[in-house]
Parts: sequence; C-alpha cells; structure tokens
Amino acid sequence: MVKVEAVVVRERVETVIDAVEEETGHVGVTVVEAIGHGRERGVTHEYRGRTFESRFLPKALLAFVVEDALAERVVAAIADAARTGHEAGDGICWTSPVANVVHHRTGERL
Amino acid sequence: MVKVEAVVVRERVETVIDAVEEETGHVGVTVVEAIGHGRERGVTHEYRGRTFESRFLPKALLAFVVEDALAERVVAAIADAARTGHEAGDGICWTSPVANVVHHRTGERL
Amino acid sequence: MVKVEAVVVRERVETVIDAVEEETGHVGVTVVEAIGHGRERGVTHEYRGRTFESRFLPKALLAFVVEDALAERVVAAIADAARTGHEAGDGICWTSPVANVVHHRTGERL
Amino acid sequence: MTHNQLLIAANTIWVVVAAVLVMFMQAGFAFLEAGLTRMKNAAHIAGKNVLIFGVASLVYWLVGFGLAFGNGNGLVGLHGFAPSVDELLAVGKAPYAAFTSIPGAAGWLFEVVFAGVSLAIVWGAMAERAKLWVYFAFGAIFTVVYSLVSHWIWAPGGWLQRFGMQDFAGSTVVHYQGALAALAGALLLGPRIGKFGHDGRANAIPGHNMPYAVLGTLILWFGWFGFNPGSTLGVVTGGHVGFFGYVALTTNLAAAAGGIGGICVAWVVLRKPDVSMMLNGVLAALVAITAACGFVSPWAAVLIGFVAAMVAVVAVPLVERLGIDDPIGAVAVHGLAGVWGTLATGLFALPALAATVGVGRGGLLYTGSPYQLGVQALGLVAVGAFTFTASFGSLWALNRLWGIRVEPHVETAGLDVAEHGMWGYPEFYIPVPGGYGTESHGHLGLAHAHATIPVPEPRLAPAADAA
Amino acid sequence: MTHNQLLIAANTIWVVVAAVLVMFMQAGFAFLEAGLTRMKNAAHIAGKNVLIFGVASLVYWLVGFGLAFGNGNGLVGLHGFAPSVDELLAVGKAPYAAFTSIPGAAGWLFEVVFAGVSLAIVWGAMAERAKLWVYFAFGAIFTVVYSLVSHWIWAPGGWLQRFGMQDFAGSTVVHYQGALAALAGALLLGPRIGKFGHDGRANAIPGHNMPYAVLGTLILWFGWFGFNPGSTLGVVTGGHVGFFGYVALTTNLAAAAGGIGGICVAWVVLRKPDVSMMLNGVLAALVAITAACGFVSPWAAVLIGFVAAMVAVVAVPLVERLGIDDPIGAVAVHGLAGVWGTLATGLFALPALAATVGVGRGGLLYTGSPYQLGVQALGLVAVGAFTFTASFGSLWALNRLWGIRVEPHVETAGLDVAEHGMWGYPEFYIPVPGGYGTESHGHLGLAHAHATIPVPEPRLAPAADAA
Amino acid sequence: MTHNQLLIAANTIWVVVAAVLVMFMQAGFAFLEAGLTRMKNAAHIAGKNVLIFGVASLVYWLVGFGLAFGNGNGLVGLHGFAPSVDELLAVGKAPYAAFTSIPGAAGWLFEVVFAGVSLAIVWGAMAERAKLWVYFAFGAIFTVVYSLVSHWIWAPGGWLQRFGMQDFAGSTVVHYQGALAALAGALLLGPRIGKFGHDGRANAIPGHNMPYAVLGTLILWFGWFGFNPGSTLGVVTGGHVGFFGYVALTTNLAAAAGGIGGICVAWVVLRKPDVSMMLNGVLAALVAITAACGFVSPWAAVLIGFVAAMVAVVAVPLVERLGIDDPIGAVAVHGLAGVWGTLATGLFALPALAATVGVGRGGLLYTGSPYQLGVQALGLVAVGAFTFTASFGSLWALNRLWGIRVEPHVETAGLDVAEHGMWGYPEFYIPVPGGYGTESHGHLGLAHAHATIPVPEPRLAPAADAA
Ligand SMILES: Nc1ncnc2c1ncn2[C@@H]1O[C@H](COP(=O)(O)OP(=O)(O)O)[C@@H](O)[C@H]1O
Ligand SMILES: Nc1ncnc2c1ncn2[C@@H]1O[C@H](COP(=O)(O)OP(=O)(O)O)[C@@H](O)[C@H]1O
Ligand SMILES: Nc1ncnc2c1ncn2[C@@H]1O[C@H](COP(=O)(O)OP(=O)(O)O)[C@@H](O)[C@H]1O
Repeated sequence: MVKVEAVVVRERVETVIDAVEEETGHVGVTVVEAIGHGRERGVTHEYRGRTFESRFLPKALLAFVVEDALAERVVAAIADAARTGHEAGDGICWTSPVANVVHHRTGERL
Repeated sequence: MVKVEAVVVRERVETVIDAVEEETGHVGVTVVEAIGHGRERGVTHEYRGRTFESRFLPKALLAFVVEDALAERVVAAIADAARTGHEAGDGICWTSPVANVVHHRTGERL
Repeated sequence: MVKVEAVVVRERVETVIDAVEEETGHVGVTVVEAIGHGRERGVTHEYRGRTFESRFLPKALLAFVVEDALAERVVAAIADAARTGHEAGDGICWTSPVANVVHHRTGERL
Repeated sequence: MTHNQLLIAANTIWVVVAAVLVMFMQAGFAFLEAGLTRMKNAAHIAGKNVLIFGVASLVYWLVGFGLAFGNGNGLVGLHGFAPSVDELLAVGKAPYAAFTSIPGAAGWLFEVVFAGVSLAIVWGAMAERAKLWVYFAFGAIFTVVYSLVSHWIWAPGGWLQRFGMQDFAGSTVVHYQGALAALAGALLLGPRIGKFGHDGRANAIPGHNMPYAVLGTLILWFGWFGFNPGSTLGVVTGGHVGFFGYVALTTNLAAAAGGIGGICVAWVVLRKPDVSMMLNGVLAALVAITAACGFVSPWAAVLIGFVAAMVAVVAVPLVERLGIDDPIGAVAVHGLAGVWGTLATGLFALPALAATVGVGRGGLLYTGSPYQLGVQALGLVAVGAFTFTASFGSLWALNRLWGIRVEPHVETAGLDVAEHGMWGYPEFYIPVPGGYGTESHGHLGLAHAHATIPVPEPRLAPAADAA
Repeated sequence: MTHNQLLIAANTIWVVVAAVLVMFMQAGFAFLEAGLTRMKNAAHIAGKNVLIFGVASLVYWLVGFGLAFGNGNGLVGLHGFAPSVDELLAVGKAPYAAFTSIPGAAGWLFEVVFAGVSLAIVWGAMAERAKLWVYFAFGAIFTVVYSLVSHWIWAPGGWLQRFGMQDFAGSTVVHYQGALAALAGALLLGPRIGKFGHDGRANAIPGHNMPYAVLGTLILWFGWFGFNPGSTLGVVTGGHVGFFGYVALTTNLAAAAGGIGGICVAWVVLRKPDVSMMLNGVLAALVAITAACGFVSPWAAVLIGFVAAMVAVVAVPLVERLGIDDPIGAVAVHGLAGVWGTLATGLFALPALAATVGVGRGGLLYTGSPYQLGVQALGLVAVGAFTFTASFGSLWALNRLWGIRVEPHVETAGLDVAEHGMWGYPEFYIPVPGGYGTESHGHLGLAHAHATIPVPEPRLAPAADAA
Repeated sequence: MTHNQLLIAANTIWVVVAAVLVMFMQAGFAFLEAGLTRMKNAAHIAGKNVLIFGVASLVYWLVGFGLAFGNGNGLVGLHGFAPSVDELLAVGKAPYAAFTSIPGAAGWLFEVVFAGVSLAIVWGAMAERAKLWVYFAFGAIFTVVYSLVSHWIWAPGGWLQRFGMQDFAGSTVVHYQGALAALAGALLLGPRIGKFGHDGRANAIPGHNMPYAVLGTLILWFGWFGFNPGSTLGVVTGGHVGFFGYVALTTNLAAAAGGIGGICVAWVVLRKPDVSMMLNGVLAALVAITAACGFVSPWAAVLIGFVAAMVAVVAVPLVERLGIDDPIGAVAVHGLAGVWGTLATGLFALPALAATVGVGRGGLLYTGSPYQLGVQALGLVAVGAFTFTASFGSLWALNRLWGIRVEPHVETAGLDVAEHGMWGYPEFYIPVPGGYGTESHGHLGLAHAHATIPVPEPRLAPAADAA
C-alpha cells in the first residue's frame, strides 16, 4: 500500500479529510500537531523588550495509508482541499510505499 | 534498515514497546501523540447546546527503526500487543524501507 | 525526492535546521514534539511515594523533504548539528524515498 | 471615639472588604472567559481584564463617580469630578452626601469595582475578534453610560430611584447594562470566522480550558459575597444589625440552586450534564438574585436562582440561533437573567424587607399590586433603550471610522501572536528549550560545561560533575 | 446604636468575612484535586466542587442547619428547618439561640461553608471513577450525617460538647468525618484501572498539573484563615478582644511547619523533595491545627503541624499498600492528620486557653490528667463508628441498587468526554481552529475575504487589507 | 464592652483581614513567576512560594518579629523572640508596645506576611537555576536582614523612623529590599543557559503561560488592598475614621495608571502592546504607590503609577543589557519602581496627610523644602548598602561553600524532573493514560472487563455493559 503524508494549515485538517473521503472513499487517517517552516515568512515575536523572528507556524501532519490505486487521487484531493488562497503556508504532500500493513484488531494484512 | 510505524491506543504505548523489546530485542522508539480516525465511530460531543460528532480519538504514533531481519517480527509483536479486544480503534501498523540511518552521537551508520 | 527524518534533543531543533539551511541551502521542514527511548537510560521519577523508571525523554522529530541530490548532505549536516557531546540521547536520522511531492499552494509537482 | 465614629469605622471596614472582593471578580471574568475561548487568544482574553479595569478606574475617578453619585438632579450628578482629598475623607458631606456613613473614598472604591464588573461583561460577547484599541475607547464610553444609569437607580433622587425601583446590587444597573452593550458589540462585530457554516448552522467552538472556567466561576461566586451583601453599604440596614449576613444567605442559596439547575436542565434538555452550563447556571442565578437579594425570602431566592439557570441554559443556544455569536453567553447569562431577576423582585419582594431596605414596596405576590412590577419593567425599558442605543451608536461610529474588528488573518492567527507579539502558551507553538541560540554560544564557559555533560540523568550527576 | 449592637455588628462582619474565605476553599479543593488527577478528567474533577457545594447549600438550608444548630436535645437539633426570614434576622433567639451574638443568617452562612468543605474532602478519594449522580445522592446523605455530628460536638448541649470535647474548628467534625466517608467510598469503588499491577504493586498515576495543585493549596491556606479564626464566631473570646488574631497565628505557624516538614520528610524518606508531598504537608498541618488552634501555644502549633506532615508523607504510601486507591490522599491528609490534631489537643491544650475558649480542660501535658485526652479519643471513636457506618452503608446500598462506579470504557475514555460530552482541554484532543466547518463556508463575505488573504504575517497586514 | 475594646475589635478585624489578603499574594507570585518561566520548571517555581512562606513564618516567629518590633534601640529590637501566649494576646504592652491598639498576635500576623512578600520577590530574579536548599538557607538569612531594616523604618524609635522617613507600606522595606537581594542572587547565579548568545545579545526566553501571569497579577492587585490600606494598622488614622479607604483609592488609581501606562509605553517603545509589560506596569505602579499611598493626592497617585510603569518597561530590557538575567523583572519592577515610589513620596507628600499619618513632613512640591526628599534618599542609600551587602555576602559565601546553582544538565532537563522527580505537567512528557501497567494486569476482574469492552463510545455503553 501507499502512505500519503500531508502538511496542512490546522484550519484545514477537517476539510482535507472530508475531501479525501468524498473524492476517493478512503477512510482512515492519523493526525499529528506540527509546526513548520517553508517558503513563507514566520512570525515576528516580541517578548519583554526582545524582538525576534520565529520561522515556525502551526501546521498539522496527516498520514493516510491507502491502496496503491488510490494514491494519486488522494494526493490530488489533498492538494485541492489544502489550498487556502493565502500567500504562503499551505504546505506540501507526498507519498511513499509501505508494506506489511497490519490491522491490529483483526490481525489481518491489508 | 526498516522503519516500522504503528498507530495504537494511548493506553497501549508501554505495552507495545515492552512487547517489541521482549520478543525481538529491539531497543529504540520514538513516540508522538496523535489523534486518529478509522473504522471506529468517533465521539459525540456536546458543548453549550451544540451537539456534534468528532471522528477523532486519541492515539499514539510509534516509530521503530529496525534491522531488516527484525521487521516482520516487530510487526507481529506490535499487532499482538496492540490488540485490546475492544470493538474498534486498535489501529494499524506498517513498514517502509529507510536508508542512511545515522546515529548522531557516534556518527556511525547503522 | 527524499524524506530525511531526524530525532534530536529539543534544544537542538533550531540548530539542526540552521545547519541544514547553511550547509545545503534546503529550506522547508516540519517539526513534531516527540518522546523517545533509545540506548540512553530514562529518568527515575518519584511521585507520592512511588518510585518508577520512565524510559522516555523529550525529543523532537524533524522531517525534511529534499532533492535526491541533497539527501546525503542533509543527513551529514543533521548528524553533525545534533551531536551534543552528551553521553546519550542525541538520536538518529534516516532517509526514505518519496514520490508525488505536491506543493499545495501552487499545485505544482516538486 | 463616639458611637457614631465606631459605626462609621465598622461600615467602612465592611464596605472596603466587600469592594476588594468585587475587584477580584476581574480575575473571575478573566479566567471564565479565557477558559471558554481558544488557546490562541488566551493571553489577550485574560489580560483584557487588567486593561479594562484600568480604564474604568481612571474614567470613574475623572468623571464617572461624579456623574453617578455627585450631588445633582434626577438625571445626572453634577459635582465631585476628580475629587479632592478632603471630599474623599469626608463622611456624608457634599458632593458625596449620598454616602451617609462611610467616607467618600470608600464609596468611590465600592462603586468603581462595580463599574469594572459591568464593563467586564461587555467583552464576553465581543471576545476573540475586537481590536485592542476598542477596549480603551469603548471602555471609556461605556463607563460614562454606566455611571448615568447608576445615578438614575441608585443615587438619592435619581428618577428611577424616586419611583422606588428595586435593584439591590445591580441586576439591571450592572449586569443587564453590560449585556446590552455586549449585544450591541456582538451584532456589530459579527460572528467569529467559522462560527456559522454556510448552511447557517451554528458550529461549536469549544473553549480551551474548562478548569479555568470553573476557577473563574468560583472566583465570581466568591466575589459576589462582596457584590450583594456589600450593597448594604453598612452594617445596619433599617434597624437590622448585620442584615448583610442575610443578603449573603439569599445570594448563596440562589447560586446553589443555579448550579444544580444548570447541570440538571442541561442534562435533560441538551442530554448532557454540560459543565459549562452548570457554570453558566451559577452565574445566571447570581445575576438574577443581585436585584432581589435584599428583598426576598430564602425559598424565593432558590426559585429565582433555579429559573435563572433554566433561562441561561435555554437562551444560550437560542441567541446563537438568531445568528449572534456570544462566546461566553453574556447576553443570556447577564442580560436575560438580569431581566428575570429585576422582574422577579417585583414579584417576590417581601413588604417587610422592602421597608427594611427602604426602597419600593412589596411585590405582586404579596401585595397583589402590580405597582412594583411595573416600576421594575419601566426601569428595564428605560435602561434598555438608553444603554443599547448609546452603546450601539458609539460602537457603530467607531466601526465606521476605524473598524472595530481585527483582520481575518489576525483572527485566524490568534490575537496573542498577531496583536501582542507572543503566544499565550509559547511552548505550544515555538521551541523554547533554553531560549533561542541556546547551543549557539556553546563555546562559552557554562554552556560548554553543559555541552560536555550528560542529559538529564540525575543518577549520573556525580559522574557528570567529574566530567 | 448601643454597645451591644456595635458588638453584634463587629461580630457579624468578622463571621461573614470568615465564611466567605471558607467558601473560597471550594476553589482550592477543585484545583488541588484537578491538579493531582489526569487531564482526561480535569473538567469533571474541578467542576464537581461547584456541584457539591450547591447540593450542600440546599440540603443544609432545608434540614442540615436545623439538625446541627436548631434547638433540640443532645443528639439532634429539632427546629429551624428551611428557616424563615425572621428566624434568620434575629440574634441569639430560638431556634438559633446557639448563635448568641450574630444573626441566624450569619450563623447559617458560616456553618454551610463548613459542610461544603467536609463534603469536598469526600470526593478526593473517590476521584476519577464515581458516577455523576452519586455526587447528588451521597452529597445529600453526607450533609445530613455531617450535620448530626456537628450537633454533638458544637451545638450547646450536644452530648460530646457536654463532655467538653475540644474541636475548635473541626479536625474531627469537618476533616476526619470527610475522610471517613472518603475511605468508605474508596473501598466500595475499588482502585482506578491501572492503579495496581497484577503483582499487586501500586503504580504511580501522576496528576496532570502541579501548578494547579500549588494554587489549590495556597487557596486552602488562605481560606483556612476564615476556617479557624472565624470559629471564634465573634471578636471577643473569653474576655480577650481580637482572640481570633491569635488563632490565625497558630494556624499559620502550623501550616508553615507542615510545608517544611512535608518537603523535608519526603526528601529523607522518599529520597526526593516531592512537591505534592510538601502541599500535603501543609494541608495535613492545617487539618491537625484545626482542632487545636484556639487551645495551644505557638510552639505546640509548630510541633503539631510538623508531626501532621510526617504522618501524611508516611501514610499516603501506606494507604496504597493496603490496596486503597486514594488519588488525593484524603484518608491520610484529612483522616489521620485529623485524628492526630484531635488527640494533640488533648495533650497540649493550655488550661488558660481552655478557660478562655470555655470548652474542656487543659491537656495531659499541663494537667497530668488524661481526662481531656480521653474525651478527645471518645469523640474520635464515636464519630468514627457513626460516620463510617452511615457512609459505608449508604454508599453500599447505592452501589447495590444502581452501581456507583462508571463503566470501564468511560473511565478509560475519561469522565470529561464520556460523561459531560466535552474534553476539559478540547484543543488537546480535537482540532478546534476556527470551529468546525471554518472553511466550509468559505464563500460567504467575511470568510471569503479570509480565504484570499495571507496567513498570520502581521507585517503583511496592510497588503492583506488591500487584497 | 468599653469603647476602647470595640475600637480594638474593629482594628483587629481590619488588620487580620488585611493580613490574610497579603498572605494570598504568595499565590500571586507563584503564578506570576510560573507563568513567566518555562514549562519544565513550573512545579518548582510555583511550589517555592509555599516553601519560602513556610521558612519566613518560622524564622519570623523565632527571631524576626522580635528584631523588627520588639522593644529595643534604634537599630534593632531586643525582645519578643518566640513570643509567649500572653505577649501575643496583650494589646499595646511590652514587648510589642509598637502595636498600640491591636493584640500582638494580630501584629505578628500582619508583619509576617510582609516578610513573606519581600522574600518572594527575591526568587523572581533567581528563577530556574537555584538549588533547592538555597531557598531554605537564604530564606532564613534574608528574613533576618529584612527584619532589621523594617525595625529602622517602621518600629517606633527606629533610626530612620526618627528622621521621619515615609514608607507607608514598604516600597523600600519590602520591595526595594527584596529586589536588592534578587539582584545579588542574579549576579552570583549568572544567566540561564541560552539567555545570552555568543554575540552577548540577550535572547528572549518566553514564559510558558501568560494566563497564569495574568492571574498572578490580579491576585497581587487584590492582595495589595490588604498590603497598603492594612498598613494603617487600624480604622482611625490621625482622627480620620476609615482613612484606609482613602489609601485603597490611591492604591487602585496607581495600579490602573500602571496597567494603562505599561501597555501604552510598550506599544510605543517596544512597538507591541506586550501583555507581560502591562502586568509589570501594574506591579511597578503598586510597588511605587506603596510608600506614597497614605501621603499623596489622587492625581499624584495616578502620576506615580504611570511613571513607575514607564520605568519598568524601559528598565526590564536595560537590566538585560547589563548582562543580568532577571526572568521576572524583579530588579526593575520591585527595585527601580520601589526607589521611584520612595522618592516620589518625598516630592508629592501632602503636608496635611503627613500630619494625619504622623510621619515626616510635606514633600518638596508643597513645602519647597528638600528635607523629606533627602530623608527618603538617605533611607534608600542606607538600606541599599546594608541589604545588598548582607545579601550578596551571604549568597557569595553559600556559593563558595556549596554552590548555589544547579548543574547544567539539571537546568537543561528542568528542575521539576531533575530536582523533584516529577514533571510539572507529567502528561506532556510521559504516557500516563491509565497509569503504568494499566494493561499489564489485564487478567484481573475489573481490567479484564475493561479488556473486553469497546473504547469510548458513549452510545455503545449499554452494549458494553451487556458484555
Ligand atoms: N521541504 C519540506 N519539507 C518538509 N516540510 C515542508 C517542506 N516544505 C514545506 N513544508 C511544510 O509546509 C509548510 C508550508 O510550506 P510553505 O513553503 O510555507 O508553503 P507555501 O509555499 O505555500 O508558503 C511549512 O510550514 C512546512 O511545515
Ligand atoms: N488507513 C489508515 N491510515 C492512517 N491511519 C489509520 C488508517 N486506518 C486506521 N488508522 C489509525 O488507526 C486508528 C484506529 O483505526 P480503526 O480503523 O478504528 O481500527 P479498528 O478497525 O480496530 O476500529 C485510527 O484512529 C487511525 O489513527
Ligand atoms: N531504533 C530507533 N527507532 C526509533 N527511534 C530511535 C531509535 N533509536 C533511537 N531513537 C530515538 O533517538 C533518541 C535517542 O536515542 P539514543 O539511542 O538514546 O541515542 P544515544 O545512542 O546517543 O544515547 C531516542 O530517545 C529515540 O527517540
């Protein structure tokens, strides 16, 4: 199977998962809170008289383990749904092959 | 080497790691708090008069980087240890090949 | 492209990212808070009369998606920058191939 | 010392202590509201209470106290602005003859904390989207509006006071007024991004910290023992020594009934014993009993509290259904419960206690006469018209002139980082282990030592030192 | 005003202020207990104090106060249920003749907050696994039990009071009683899932927020200045004006010794200066000095506090070793320290102060007579037998009838989400950025603007606006 | 009861209530400091206030109170160590003749909480790197130093008191002294790892919880109403009944101006309305008005508060530029603002109020005479020299002997886990779901049931039970 990982802005977590379910029928995702740094500028922080730049902005990291056949469509669905129209920070997604996918409850291989 | 990743219910984090160490001798794991959505139903939330369904339940994401030879046995150990007997939510695990594994402290390649 | 993942002590997050940017020019990283267990011993905890050993120490998990050509140098940069000189806990890094890397904002493939 | 001096001393102790308890309610609002809003705005929401109490204090010193309690006519006080030391030390003398047996300074202290509470209520409904300068501008405006209305109802000779309107500690003056301005603000600001889906249905935006909300509520309950019993302004009321003890009893019974009512009604109506509704129930009950606390019997206090909780639990979702986004429930909890409390006093006021307090008459239930109820209603209408108009008008003007709502990207990022430059919980958003550049000075003494010894392994410490 | 009226006024100020401080102890328990339990139960554990104080207040108004302080016989008060306004405003008259120089209302207020504290203690040992309705049912039952015992010891003519039992502010009445019910509850509920491994060894289940526990402890210490000094019920005690100041001094010295004792003993015995044990030390010391505060000398207060802390630090693990899961340490901190404090009074009571307070005699140390110690022991045995039996019996019945423990899956999920429908810290479990469907209405005005401008980049704001 | 007894009663009520409010300031410091420091030290930083108030209380009982207020000479009190019951119950008698109309015990209570506040200030600048035992050792030493200086300025016949130094509630005695020791500690400890980059530039080390800092500040503001008004030590001051109400007014006005000043100055100077600077502004203003509160007019209070906030906002970064790492800003907020407040009193003291209070003369502005200003300066110099020398010397010795700073690996790991054995927020660092071994006893009754039923799915509960 294939693992599709995506970094998206936190407001889009639900939207992206909805899009994947609607457009590919895939159900199953694991989400982790993340902070990230990319092309976008970060935030200027001020604390007690010290000004400093932090390159990080809040993001979420999503992992979908999907059928090989679905991979492309999942990626497409994510990329669409993650696009906010903002100037920066929408993130990226990618795929990687995975093997030995086991479903704990049933022990069956997927 | 091989990276074995597993999504398990949080109560099972220690159990799963113990199982891997006992049954394969592998030591070394990185754990991340996650929330996930799978076959299981989520939780119905009620907040100030609004009822809504959240598909997410708390999980933990474990990553083990192991010798190729161990991979299969690690997967088996995880799947067993992660099985709670509950109706849902036990999660899944999978493997993927990794290269250039470097041990920071010594700089040696594993 | 290649995904380089690294587990480092939290104090080194900024240092490692700086090193990667300086030495390879690569910009773009996603960071997740993690706890980990490796060769190092954990911490002895005492709580209300119970003493117990926790194998976990705070770490951070970094993911860089980079050009294949950069992978090796990124790994090298990380390993150097993550080395604290402490007796344990510096962590490890590894690479894995990724495909279908899509940049959400522009939709372009990287 | 004469008897009278001792009495003044006792009165002043009680009033000052009560005022201090009420001042602490700012911490209650700060935590109730921070708890019921999102993590990204926590510092802003909590911190605003420090800011607005500062604004209220300065404005109330300059003009508010004079407008409210300075000698004047039935509409407004005309003396006692930026009072002098002598005016503040004098007891029962112009311009503060209103305070017959405490020094003017004690009167000011007790009244300024009330102004602060009323202003604190305003921001509950405007939470998470108002610009920072609005707290200054509208804070000052509202303090003046508040002062005028408090003159009508509480100053001797105030026009509603002459009708005998019964508002013991301010269900109308403090809570209803605050809620009116809150409503105006919520209407003008519009809902928070994401509060309503495109189907128009309200979405839940859970607050980030229920324990904070609980702490805030318990602090408010605590402070209310200054709010209501302190409004006796002394230790003797209509010949009853320690009447304030009785006021404290009705206050506590109402709050208790409100808590039980809130959680039970939520359990039945919303099908979950919602903790935040239990808290709203307590507050709604306290708001409602505020007008009635000195006038009603214990069982009426229980009833008033329970009904107030029902009103709150039912009204919070209703307000949302009207498309109004009121994150804390100020309109329901302070507004509607305030109306209920004010009217309930007109229903349940005991003739004997009305006489003791020396304001108005017995309620409908006892006298059969609708007079008192009518007066209460008149007050609600008059205050409602005036305060809502004044608040809406001034906020509307501020909005037209400079815009009172933050930019969407600021709202999305959160007010803490976008307006104040730092997250409320920095370590949740940026790595702050040893401070930026921790390792970058790895070649100086200390940090070098640091760089050559083991990570946290208490048991290795000796070895470490050796290194 | 007569002298006596002024005295009543002063007494009432002091008693009401003290009562208000004690009421705030609910916030102390809420945060101590929320801090020492898990994140998944935070809202439930903190919120329960609002709930149970509500229950205690209503029950105490209906029956409790009458049972405890209404005129009656040596076993129970028989008058003053759901009291009338007149009964509450009267001073030193039936049915509340017990309160000779404050109005009945002030007496009620002071006593109801004590009932609330005793009830708050109960839930510490039952934390994280009791069903919600149990708080209502057992809360009401315990309030009645508590009222009976407080009649025995504190009401004029109560049978233990006639023996001269010395329990100044309630080491036995409030804390020991609460701990007895807590023990009964812990035994019937059984340990939390995971508390004991299959080897039977106790596992640590760390609480989730030590700063909360510290705040809770400091609030309790603060409130205890109402608890102990307020129990003088007036400003003059046996001819000593301001005796309550002395009571506050012994209370503070004991608490200080308890904090130092707790951390030092933990350092030595447990080999770590456990912060939670320092806090338990303070509380155990306050519990122990509660009986003694008006009877002993300063050095005895220090000793009593230090020993109480030792007892707590040693007993907390011991209670676990017995297979009892007491998350907050109620049995050790309120129970054993309460026993120690009650007996210590029988040892260290100064004859002069016993005379001043007008209860019992000097302690063994000074009189050489074991009488007082015997009386104290008798009280402990009687109360222990009665309260434990009553609590265990009623909880046992409730458990047989409907089961008092939540389902394992509820316990595992956490009471916040499973019983109340929302996490205590929602953003730790569900994405709550702009609320559900934030983006889904991306085509309405505001949100559209939002959809076409940059994410948080304060410095780009202007540009953004332009967009 | 005689008039005088009633007066003593009223005085004692007021002083004890004020003392209790001041004691609660420990919670304020605990949360202000925990909020402005890092997550890994949260339990330690919050908990230390329990520890140090314990130390201060015991030391102040043994020797401090006697040194400060026992009868003696101009330099030191020589009686009243570990006082007896009779000495504590007596009013206006040796050894505590200093307290003319409250019992010695009430005097002790009021003074010990001040010692506790002064000691609390010390640790702000020493936060996150001092060894635990140092709190014990230096806590005791500082309490003695503090007591001596308070004798000079507050005890009748103290040498600075004889000059007429005006320090109403302790800008110099409490805050400036605390800051001097804090400075000594910060200098000897050196900066936290990572505070300064190798370019020597200061790095920001954001605290972890701004809402905590807000709560701490509001608690301090609340407590300050005991701190300043309570320092009248009674209800009548120079013939003015209820003068403490006036003191409360100036205190509140200054704090308000400080909050507004802090945020506005930060907005202008630092270009961001920094929440933590608003809080520091409030505190700096309260520190400054502490000396002046009984001597100045309302407008002067506003001015003093605003300027104090400016001083704080500007000085916090300046102190850093000197290479001093003061995490909470104690040196700027308590030190420099304390100096400003002490001098401002010499400028703005009203002759009439100086007469009322009965200390010193009118300030430069009114009298044209530099006398009072000179006295204030003299006091600052004398106290500065003595307290800084004593603090630096003793800390230096402790450092040479045993080292007062924790090992770098302890500092890096955090004091909570490394020194106390448990994180302040355990669930952020270790998995604590059902406790260790939750599942490992999966074959015992309960847990077995647990192992065979569904995870949190409230709606499946029945099914679950069936299982
Ligand atoms: N090469 C990369 N490797 C890992 N994460 C990345 C990479 N590039 C971007 N990201 C993630 O995506 C987020 C947004 O990336 P960014 O480049 O800002 O998007 P945009 O190009 O739309 O501004 C970053 O905060 C980071 O978390
Ligand atoms: N396809 C998937 N991709 C990523 N994570 C998954 C996937 N399927 C399941 N998971 C993770 O496993 C958890 C449990 O999965 P679930 O399907 O509920 O197990 P079960 O089938 O036993 O109910 C989910 O919450 C999610 O975190
Ligand atoms: N095989 C592994 N798989 C996953 N994570 C690992 C593995 N080995 C180490 N780690 C991560 O690296 C961290 C440090 O590893 P450790 O072995 O302690 O380094 P060192 O050998 O320098 O002591 C661990 O806490 C863990 O998070």
